[in-house]
Amino acid sequence: MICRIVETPVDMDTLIGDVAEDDIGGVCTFIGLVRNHSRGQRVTHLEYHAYPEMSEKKMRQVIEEISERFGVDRIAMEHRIGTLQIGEIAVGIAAASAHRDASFKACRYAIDRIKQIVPIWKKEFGEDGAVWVEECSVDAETA
Amino acid sequence: MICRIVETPVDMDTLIGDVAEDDIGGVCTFIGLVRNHSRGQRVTHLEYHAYPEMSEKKMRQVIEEISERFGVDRIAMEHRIGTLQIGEIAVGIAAASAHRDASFKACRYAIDRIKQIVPIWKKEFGEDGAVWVEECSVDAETA
Amino acid sequence: MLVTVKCFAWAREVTGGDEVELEVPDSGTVRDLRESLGKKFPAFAERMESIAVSVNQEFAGDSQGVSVGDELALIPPISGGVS
Amino acid sequence: MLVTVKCFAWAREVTGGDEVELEVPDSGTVRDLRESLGKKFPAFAERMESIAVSVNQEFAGDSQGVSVGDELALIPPISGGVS
Repeated sequence: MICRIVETPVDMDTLIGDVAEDDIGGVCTFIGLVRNHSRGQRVTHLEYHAYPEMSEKKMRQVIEEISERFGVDRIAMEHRIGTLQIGEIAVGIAAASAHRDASFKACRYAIDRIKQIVPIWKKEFGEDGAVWVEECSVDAETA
Repeated sequence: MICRIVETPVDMDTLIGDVAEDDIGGVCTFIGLVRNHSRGQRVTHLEYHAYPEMSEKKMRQVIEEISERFGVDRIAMEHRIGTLQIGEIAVGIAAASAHRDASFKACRYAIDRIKQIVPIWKKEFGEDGAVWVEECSVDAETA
Repeated sequence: MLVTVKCFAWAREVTGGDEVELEVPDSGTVRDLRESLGKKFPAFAERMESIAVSVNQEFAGDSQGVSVGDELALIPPISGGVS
Repeated sequence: MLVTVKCFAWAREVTGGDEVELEVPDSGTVRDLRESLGKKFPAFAERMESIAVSVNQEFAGDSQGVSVGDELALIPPISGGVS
Protein backbone atom coordinates (compact mmCIF):
# COMPACT_ATOMS: atom_id res chain seq x y z
CA MET A 1 0.00 0.00 0.00
CA ILE A 2 1.31 3.43 -0.95
CA CYS A 3 2.04 5.64 2.07
CA ARG A 4 4.48 8.42 1.37
CA ILE A 5 5.57 12.04 1.29
CA VAL A 6 6.23 13.17 -2.28
CA GLU A 7 7.64 16.24 -3.97
CA THR A 8 5.87 15.50 -7.26
CA PRO A 9 2.18 15.84 -8.15
CA VAL A 10 -0.22 13.45 -6.43
CA ASP A 11 -1.82 11.14 -8.99
CA MET A 12 -5.18 9.84 -7.79
CA ASP A 13 -5.28 7.07 -10.41
CA THR A 14 -2.13 5.60 -8.92
CA LEU A 15 -3.63 5.62 -5.43
CA ILE A 16 -6.92 4.14 -6.63
CA GLY A 17 -5.10 1.46 -8.60
CA ASP A 18 -3.08 0.63 -5.51
CA VAL A 19 -6.17 -0.26 -3.44
CA ALA A 20 -8.58 -1.62 -6.05
CA GLU A 21 -8.58 -5.38 -6.36
CA ASP A 22 -11.09 -7.81 -7.82
CA ASP A 23 -12.81 -8.31 -4.46
CA ILE A 24 -13.31 -4.58 -3.93
CA GLY A 25 -16.76 -3.05 -4.41
CA GLY A 26 -16.21 0.53 -3.37
CA VAL A 27 -13.38 3.01 -3.20
CA CYS A 28 -13.80 6.29 -1.35
CA THR A 29 -11.18 8.92 -2.03
CA PHE A 30 -10.43 12.31 -0.57
CA ILE A 31 -8.48 14.94 -2.42
CA GLY A 32 -7.24 18.00 -0.57
CA LEU A 33 -6.63 20.93 -2.89
CA VAL A 34 -4.93 24.28 -2.42
CA ARG A 35 -7.68 26.87 -2.11
CA ASN A 36 -7.43 30.45 -3.31
CA HIS A 37 -8.64 31.87 0.01
CA SER A 38 -8.07 31.22 3.68
CA ARG A 39 -9.26 33.07 6.78
CA GLY A 40 -10.68 35.81 4.60
CA GLN A 41 -7.42 36.41 2.80
CA ARG A 42 -6.52 35.74 -0.81
CA VAL A 43 -3.87 33.00 -1.15
CA THR A 44 -1.39 33.02 -4.03
CA HIS A 45 0.41 29.75 -3.27
CA LEU A 46 1.47 27.48 -0.41
CA GLU A 47 4.61 25.84 0.80
CA TYR A 48 4.29 22.50 2.54
CA HIS A 49 7.13 21.32 4.78
CA ALA A 50 7.41 17.99 6.56
CA TYR A 51 9.47 15.92 8.92
CA PRO A 52 9.43 13.26 6.21
CA GLU A 53 10.56 10.10 8.04
CA MET A 54 8.26 10.74 10.98
CA SER A 55 5.41 11.73 8.69
CA GLU A 56 5.54 8.42 6.84
CA LYS A 57 5.74 6.59 10.16
CA LYS A 58 2.67 8.41 11.51
CA MET A 59 0.80 7.84 8.24
CA ARG A 60 1.48 4.12 8.63
CA GLN A 61 0.10 4.41 12.16
CA VAL A 62 -3.08 5.98 10.76
CA ILE A 63 -3.45 3.03 8.39
CA GLU A 64 -3.02 0.58 11.28
CA GLU A 65 -5.63 2.43 13.33
CA ILE A 66 -8.06 2.22 10.41
CA SER A 67 -7.46 -1.51 10.07
CA GLU A 68 -8.26 -1.99 13.76
CA ARG A 69 -11.30 0.30 13.83
CA PHE A 70 -12.99 -0.40 10.52
CA GLY A 71 -11.41 -3.62 9.25
CA VAL A 72 -10.27 -1.80 6.12
CA ASP A 73 -6.79 -2.78 5.00
CA ARG A 74 -6.59 -1.35 1.53
CA ILE A 75 -5.59 2.27 2.04
CA ALA A 76 -3.21 4.44 0.07
CA MET A 77 -2.15 7.97 0.91
CA GLU A 78 0.25 10.55 -0.37
CA HIS A 79 1.04 14.02 0.94
CA ARG A 80 2.91 16.40 -1.27
CA ILE A 81 5.45 18.90 0.04
CA GLY A 82 7.21 21.87 -1.53
CA THR A 83 5.61 24.77 -3.35
CA LEU A 84 2.01 24.18 -4.47
CA GLN A 85 -0.12 26.40 -6.65
CA ILE A 86 -3.86 27.01 -6.31
CA GLY A 87 -5.85 23.96 -7.39
CA GLU A 88 -2.99 21.48 -6.96
CA ILE A 89 -3.45 18.39 -4.82
CA ALA A 90 -1.81 18.58 -1.38
CA VAL A 91 -3.06 15.25 -0.09
CA GLY A 92 -4.70 12.22 -1.69
CA ILE A 93 -6.28 9.27 0.10
CA ALA A 94 -7.96 6.17 -1.29
CA ALA A 95 -9.74 3.58 0.88
CA ALA A 96 -11.20 0.42 -0.63
CA SER A 97 -13.59 -2.08 0.86
CA ALA A 98 -16.04 -4.75 -0.22
CA HIS A 99 -18.86 -2.44 0.87
CA ARG A 100 -19.16 1.31 0.72
CA ASP A 101 -19.87 2.17 4.32
CA ALA A 102 -16.46 1.04 5.54
CA SER A 103 -14.66 2.80 2.70
CA PHE A 104 -16.27 6.14 3.61
CA LYS A 105 -15.51 5.73 7.31
CA ALA A 106 -11.90 4.75 6.62
CA CYS A 107 -11.26 7.66 4.27
CA ARG A 108 -12.85 10.19 6.60
CA TYR A 109 -10.87 8.91 9.57
CA ALA A 110 -7.67 9.08 7.53
CA ILE A 111 -7.91 12.77 6.65
CA ASP A 112 -9.06 13.75 10.14
CA ARG A 113 -6.25 11.82 11.78
CA ILE A 114 -3.56 13.04 9.37
CA LYS A 115 -4.37 16.57 10.49
CA GLN A 116 -3.88 15.57 14.12
CA ILE A 117 -0.66 13.60 14.15
CA VAL A 118 1.35 13.82 10.93
CA PRO A 119 4.12 16.45 11.23
CA ILE A 120 3.47 18.53 8.12
CA TRP A 121 3.28 22.30 8.05
CA LYS A 122 2.10 24.80 5.52
CA LYS A 123 3.03 28.39 4.94
CA GLU A 124 0.43 30.49 3.17
CA PHE A 125 1.56 33.20 0.81
CA GLY A 126 -0.95 35.97 0.22
CA GLU A 127 -1.27 39.65 -0.51
CA ASP A 128 -0.27 40.54 3.04
CA GLY A 129 2.82 38.34 3.19
CA ALA A 130 3.43 34.81 4.40
CA VAL A 131 2.24 33.04 7.52
CA TRP A 132 2.66 29.59 9.04
CA VAL A 133 -0.76 28.02 9.38
CA GLU A 134 -0.93 26.38 12.78
CA GLU A 135 -4.11 24.38 13.08
CA CYS A 136 -3.45 21.62 15.54
CA SER A 137 -1.09 21.44 18.52
CA VAL A 138 -0.12 17.80 18.85
CA ASP A 139 -1.22 16.16 22.09
CA ALA A 140 1.43 13.59 22.98
CA GLU A 141 -1.12 11.54 24.94
CA THR A 142 -3.30 10.76 21.94
CA ALA A 143 -0.82 10.95 19.08
CA MET B 1 -21.96 19.69 -13.65
CA ILE B 2 -21.68 16.27 -15.25
CA CYS B 3 -24.71 14.06 -14.57
CA ARG B 4 -25.17 11.28 -17.07
CA ILE B 5 -25.58 7.66 -18.07
CA VAL B 6 -22.67 6.52 -20.24
CA GLU B 7 -21.78 3.44 -22.25
CA THR B 8 -18.04 4.19 -22.12
CA PRO B 9 -15.60 3.86 -19.20
CA VAL B 10 -16.09 6.25 -16.30
CA ASP B 11 -13.09 8.56 -15.99
CA MET B 12 -12.67 9.87 -12.45
CA ASP B 13 -10.27 12.64 -13.52
CA THR B 14 -13.02 14.10 -15.69
CA LEU B 15 -15.47 14.08 -12.79
CA ILE B 16 -12.95 15.56 -10.37
CA GLY B 17 -11.98 18.24 -12.87
CA ASP B 18 -15.64 19.06 -13.33
CA VAL B 19 -16.13 19.96 -9.66
CA ALA B 20 -12.72 21.31 -8.64
CA GLU B 21 -12.43 25.08 -8.78
CA ASP B 22 -10.02 27.51 -7.17
CA ASP B 23 -12.27 28.01 -4.14
CA ILE B 24 -12.53 24.29 -3.45
CA GLY B 25 -10.56 22.77 -0.57
CA GLY B 26 -11.75 19.18 -0.62
CA VAL B 27 -13.16 16.69 -3.08
CA CYS B 28 -14.64 13.42 -1.88
CA THR B 29 -15.19 10.78 -4.52
CA PHE B 30 -16.83 7.40 -4.55
CA ILE B 31 -16.03 4.76 -7.12
CA GLY B 32 -18.24 1.71 -7.42
CA LEU B 33 -16.43 -1.23 -8.97
CA VAL B 34 -17.61 -4.58 -10.29
CA ARG B 35 -16.67 -7.18 -7.68
CA ASN B 36 -15.69 -10.75 -8.44
CA HIS B 37 -18.14 -12.16 -5.89
CA SER B 38 -21.69 -11.51 -4.78
CA ARG B 39 -23.93 -13.35 -2.34
CA GLY B 40 -21.37 -16.11 -2.04
CA GLN B 41 -21.19 -16.71 -5.77
CA ARG B 42 -18.35 -16.03 -8.16
CA VAL B 43 -19.21 -13.31 -10.68
CA THR B 44 -17.72 -13.31 -14.18
CA HIS B 45 -19.21 -10.05 -15.46
CA LEU B 46 -22.22 -7.78 -15.14
CA GLU B 47 -24.72 -6.14 -17.42
CA TYR B 48 -26.13 -2.79 -16.36
CA HIS B 49 -29.38 -1.62 -17.91
CA ALA B 50 -31.11 1.72 -17.37
CA TYR B 51 -34.14 3.79 -18.16
CA PRO B 52 -31.69 6.44 -19.34
CA GLU B 53 -33.83 9.60 -19.56
CA MET B 54 -35.45 8.97 -16.19
CA SER B 55 -32.11 7.98 -14.64
CA GLU B 56 -30.54 11.28 -15.60
CA LYS B 57 -33.60 13.12 -14.31
CA LYS B 58 -33.44 11.32 -10.96
CA MET B 59 -29.68 11.87 -10.72
CA ARG B 60 -30.33 15.60 -11.15
CA GLN B 61 -32.89 15.31 -8.36
CA VAL B 62 -30.23 13.75 -6.12
CA ILE B 63 -27.93 16.70 -6.86
CA GLU B 64 -30.71 19.15 -5.97
CA GLU B 65 -31.40 17.30 -2.71
CA ILE B 66 -27.70 17.51 -1.83
CA SER B 67 -27.66 21.23 -2.51
CA GLU B 68 -30.63 21.72 -0.17
CA ARG B 69 -29.34 19.45 2.58
CA PHE B 70 -25.63 20.14 2.64
CA GLY B 71 -25.19 23.34 0.66
CA VAL B 72 -22.88 21.52 -1.74
CA ASP B 73 -23.43 22.51 -5.37
CA ARG B 74 -20.38 21.06 -7.08
CA ILE B 75 -21.29 17.44 -7.74
CA ALA B 76 -20.59 15.27 -10.75
CA MET B 77 -21.81 11.74 -11.31
CA GLU B 78 -21.74 9.15 -14.06
CA HIS B 79 -23.26 5.69 -14.16
CA ARG B 80 -22.11 3.29 -16.82
CA ILE B 81 -24.41 0.79 -18.51
CA GLY B 82 -23.78 -2.18 -20.78
CA THR B 83 -21.43 -5.09 -20.15
CA LEU B 84 -18.85 -4.49 -17.43
CA GLN B 85 -15.93 -6.69 -16.48
CA ILE B 86 -14.58 -7.31 -12.98
CA GLY B 87 -12.73 -4.25 -11.68
CA GLU B 88 -14.40 -1.79 -14.04
CA ILE B 89 -16.10 1.30 -12.68
CA ALA B 90 -19.91 1.13 -12.65
CA VAL B 91 -20.51 4.46 -10.94
CA GLY B 92 -18.35 7.48 -10.19
CA ILE B 93 -19.27 10.43 -7.98
CA ALA B 94 -17.27 13.54 -7.08
CA ALA B 95 -18.43 16.14 -4.54
CA ALA B 96 -16.43 19.28 -3.89
CA SER B 97 -16.70 21.78 -1.10
CA ALA B 98 -14.66 24.47 0.63
CA HIS B 99 -14.37 22.14 3.63
CA ARG B 100 -14.10 18.41 3.85
CA ASP B 101 -17.04 17.55 6.08
CA ALA B 102 -19.63 18.69 3.56
CA SER B 103 -17.88 16.92 0.69
CA PHE B 104 -17.98 13.58 2.54
CA LYS B 105 -21.64 13.99 3.49
CA ALA B 106 -22.61 14.97 -0.05
CA CYS B 107 -20.79 12.05 -1.66
CA ARG B 108 -22.19 9.53 0.79
CA TYR B 109 -25.72 10.81 0.33
CA ALA B 110 -25.31 10.65 -3.45
CA ILE B 111 -24.41 6.95 -3.62
CA ASP B 112 -27.04 5.97 -1.02
CA ARG B 113 -29.75 7.91 -2.84
CA ILE B 114 -28.77 6.69 -6.31
CA LYS B 115 -29.41 3.17 -5.07
CA GLN B 116 -32.89 4.17 -3.91
CA ILE B 117 -34.35 6.13 -6.78
CA VAL B 118 -32.34 5.89 -10.01
CA PRO B 119 -33.84 3.27 -12.35
CA ILE B 120 -30.77 1.19 -13.15
CA TRP B 121 -30.60 -2.58 -13.00
CA LYS B 122 -27.83 -5.09 -13.07
CA LYS B 123 -27.72 -8.69 -14.16
CA GLU B 124 -24.98 -10.78 -12.62
CA PHE B 125 -23.36 -13.49 -14.67
CA GLY B 126 -21.72 -16.27 -12.70
CA GLU B 127 -20.92 -19.95 -12.76
CA ASP B 128 -24.55 -20.83 -12.07
CA GLY B 129 -26.06 -18.64 -14.76
CA ALA B 130 -27.41 -15.11 -14.76
CA VAL B 131 -29.67 -13.34 -12.30
CA TRP B 132 -31.23 -9.88 -12.00
CA VAL B 133 -30.02 -8.31 -8.80
CA GLU B 134 -32.99 -6.67 -7.12
CA GLU B 135 -31.85 -4.67 -4.16
CA CYS B 136 -34.35 -1.90 -3.66
CA SER B 137 -38.05 -1.71 -4.45
CA VAL B 138 -38.80 1.92 -5.19
CA ASP B 139 -41.20 3.59 -2.76
CA ALA B 140 -43.18 6.14 -4.76
CA GLU B 141 -43.81 8.21 -1.60
CA THR B 142 -40.13 8.98 -0.98
CA ALA B 143 -38.69 8.77 -4.47
CA MET C 1 -58.09 3.19 -23.77
CA LEU C 2 -54.89 1.47 -24.80
CA VAL C 3 -51.72 2.77 -23.14
CA THR C 4 -48.13 1.92 -24.00
CA VAL C 5 -45.86 1.03 -21.08
CA LYS C 6 -42.06 0.77 -21.18
CA CYS C 7 -40.51 -2.38 -19.73
CA PHE C 8 -37.03 -2.73 -18.22
CA ALA C 9 -34.85 -5.51 -16.83
CA TRP C 10 -36.90 -8.37 -15.34
CA ALA C 11 -40.14 -6.79 -16.62
CA ARG C 12 -38.82 -6.85 -20.16
CA GLU C 13 -38.06 -10.56 -19.91
CA VAL C 14 -41.58 -11.25 -18.70
CA THR C 15 -43.37 -9.20 -21.36
CA GLY C 16 -40.92 -10.16 -24.09
CA GLY C 17 -40.45 -6.63 -25.38
CA ASP C 18 -39.33 -3.05 -24.70
CA GLU C 19 -42.97 -1.98 -24.46
CA VAL C 20 -46.30 -3.54 -23.66
CA GLU C 21 -49.79 -2.30 -24.49
CA LEU C 22 -52.37 -2.42 -21.72
CA GLU C 23 -56.09 -1.68 -21.73
CA VAL C 24 -57.17 0.67 -18.93
CA PRO C 25 -60.43 2.55 -18.44
CA ASP C 26 -60.67 6.12 -19.69
CA SER C 27 -59.68 8.41 -16.80
CA GLY C 28 -58.03 5.36 -15.27
CA THR C 29 -55.28 5.30 -12.64
CA VAL C 30 -52.03 3.50 -11.93
CA ARG C 31 -54.16 1.05 -9.91
CA ASP C 32 -56.12 0.18 -13.05
CA LEU C 33 -52.91 -0.21 -15.01
CA ARG C 34 -51.59 -2.64 -12.39
CA GLU C 35 -54.82 -4.66 -12.53
CA SER C 36 -54.62 -4.91 -16.30
CA LEU C 37 -50.94 -5.87 -16.11
CA GLY C 38 -51.55 -8.61 -13.55
CA LYS C 39 -54.31 -10.15 -15.63
CA LYS C 40 -52.19 -10.20 -18.75
CA PHE C 41 -49.00 -11.44 -17.03
CA PRO C 42 -49.53 -13.58 -13.89
CA ALA C 43 -45.81 -13.25 -13.08
CA PHE C 44 -46.45 -9.58 -12.30
CA ALA C 45 -49.52 -10.33 -10.19
CA GLU C 46 -47.42 -12.51 -7.91
CA ARG C 47 -45.07 -9.67 -6.97
CA MET C 48 -46.98 -6.54 -7.88
CA GLU C 49 -46.03 -4.72 -4.65
CA SER C 50 -42.34 -4.84 -5.57
CA ILE C 51 -42.89 -3.19 -8.97
CA ALA C 52 -43.01 0.60 -9.18
CA VAL C 53 -44.76 2.52 -11.94
CA SER C 54 -43.50 5.77 -13.37
CA VAL C 55 -45.57 8.41 -15.12
CA ASN C 56 -43.66 10.92 -17.18
CA GLN C 57 -40.39 9.88 -15.54
CA GLU C 58 -41.65 10.31 -11.96
CA PHE C 59 -42.62 7.50 -9.62
CA ALA C 60 -46.38 7.43 -9.22
CA GLY C 61 -48.74 6.36 -6.46
CA ASP C 62 -51.65 4.03 -7.27
CA SER C 63 -54.24 6.82 -7.32
CA GLN C 64 -52.42 8.86 -9.95
CA GLY C 65 -54.28 9.20 -13.23
CA VAL C 66 -52.85 7.94 -16.50
CA SER C 67 -53.69 9.02 -20.02
CA VAL C 68 -52.73 7.96 -23.52
CA GLY C 69 -50.10 10.67 -23.96
CA ASP C 70 -48.21 9.83 -20.75
CA GLU C 71 -44.78 8.20 -20.77
CA LEU C 72 -45.43 5.12 -18.61
CA ALA C 73 -42.94 2.55 -17.35
CA LEU C 74 -42.68 -0.54 -15.13
CA ILE C 75 -39.78 -0.30 -12.67
CA PRO C 76 -38.72 -3.58 -11.03
CA PRO C 77 -36.53 -3.33 -7.90
CA ILE C 78 -33.39 -1.41 -8.84
CA SER C 79 -29.74 -2.15 -8.23
CA GLY C 80 -27.85 0.84 -9.53
CA GLY C 81 -24.76 2.16 -7.84
CA VAL C 82 -23.01 -0.78 -6.25
CA SER C 83 -23.59 -3.14 -3.33
CA MET D 1 25.14 16.56 27.92
CA LEU D 2 24.63 18.28 24.58
CA VAL D 3 21.74 16.97 22.47
CA THR D 4 20.92 17.82 18.87
CA VAL D 5 17.28 18.69 18.13
CA LYS D 6 15.69 18.95 14.68
CA CYS D 7 13.71 22.10 13.94
CA PHE D 8 10.82 22.46 11.50
CA ALA D 9 8.60 25.24 10.15
CA TRP D 10 8.17 28.09 12.65
CA ALA D 11 10.76 26.51 14.97
CA ARG D 12 13.32 26.59 12.22
CA GLU D 13 12.79 30.28 11.65
CA VAL D 14 13.28 30.98 15.35
CA THR D 15 16.44 28.93 15.75
CA GLY D 16 17.80 29.88 12.38
CA GLY D 17 18.74 26.33 11.38
CA ASP D 18 17.65 22.76 10.68
CA GLU D 19 19.02 21.69 14.04
CA VAL D 20 19.81 23.27 17.37
CA GLU D 21 22.09 22.02 20.14
CA LEU D 22 20.75 22.16 23.68
CA GLU D 23 22.41 21.43 27.00
CA VAL D 24 20.38 19.09 29.21
CA PRO D 25 21.40 17.23 32.39
CA ASP D 26 22.62 13.65 32.01
CA SER D 27 19.59 11.36 32.43
CA GLY D 28 17.48 14.41 31.62
CA THR D 29 13.91 14.47 30.33
CA VAL D 30 11.83 16.25 27.72
CA ARG D 31 10.97 18.72 30.51
CA ASP D 32 14.66 19.58 30.87
CA LEU D 33 14.97 19.96 27.14
CA ARG D 34 12.05 22.40 27.11
CA GLU D 35 13.61 24.43 29.92
CA SER D 36 16.91 24.66 28.08
CA LEU D 37 15.09 25.61 24.86
CA GLY D 38 13.06 28.36 26.55
CA LYS D 39 16.16 29.91 28.09
CA LYS D 40 18.02 29.96 24.80
CA PHE D 41 15.06 31.18 22.72
CA PRO D 42 12.49 33.32 24.58
CA ALA D 43 10.12 32.98 21.60
CA PHE D 44 9.69 29.32 22.54
CA ALA D 45 9.16 30.09 26.24
CA GLU D 46 6.18 32.27 25.36
CA ARG D 47 4.30 29.43 23.70
CA MET D 48 5.96 26.29 24.98
CA GLU D 49 2.65 24.49 25.57
CA SER D 50 1.83 24.59 21.86
CA ILE D 51 5.11 22.93 20.83
CA ALA D 52 5.35 19.14 20.85
CA VAL D 53 8.60 17.22 21.21
CA SER D 54 9.31 13.96 19.44
CA VAL D 55 11.80 11.33 20.54
CA ASN D 56 12.80 8.81 17.90
CA GLN D 57 9.86 9.84 15.70
CA GLU D 58 7.21 9.42 18.41
CA PHE D 59 5.56 12.24 20.31
CA ALA D 60 6.87 12.31 23.88
CA GLY D 61 5.43 13.42 27.21
CA ASP D 62 7.47 15.73 29.44
CA SER D 63 8.66 12.96 31.74
CA GLN D 64 10.21 10.91 28.97
CA GLY D 65 13.98 10.57 29.17
CA VAL D 66 16.28 11.81 26.44
CA SER D 67 19.80 10.73 25.62
CA VAL D 68 22.51 11.77 23.21
CA GLY D 69 21.74 9.07 20.68
CA ASP D 70 18.02 9.90 20.40
CA GLU D 71 16.52 11.52 17.32
CA LEU D 72 14.86 14.60 18.83
CA ALA D 73 12.65 17.17 17.16
CA LEU D 74 10.54 20.26 17.92
CA ILE D 75 7.06 20.02 16.41
CA PRO D 76 5.11 23.29 16.19
CA PRO D 77 1.34 23.04 15.61
CA ILE D 78 0.77 21.14 12.39
CA SER D 79 -1.38 21.87 9.38
CA GLY D 80 -1.07 18.86 7.11
CA GLY D 81 -3.97 17.56 5.12
CA VAL D 82 -6.17 20.50 4.23
CA SER D 83 -8.50 22.87 6.03
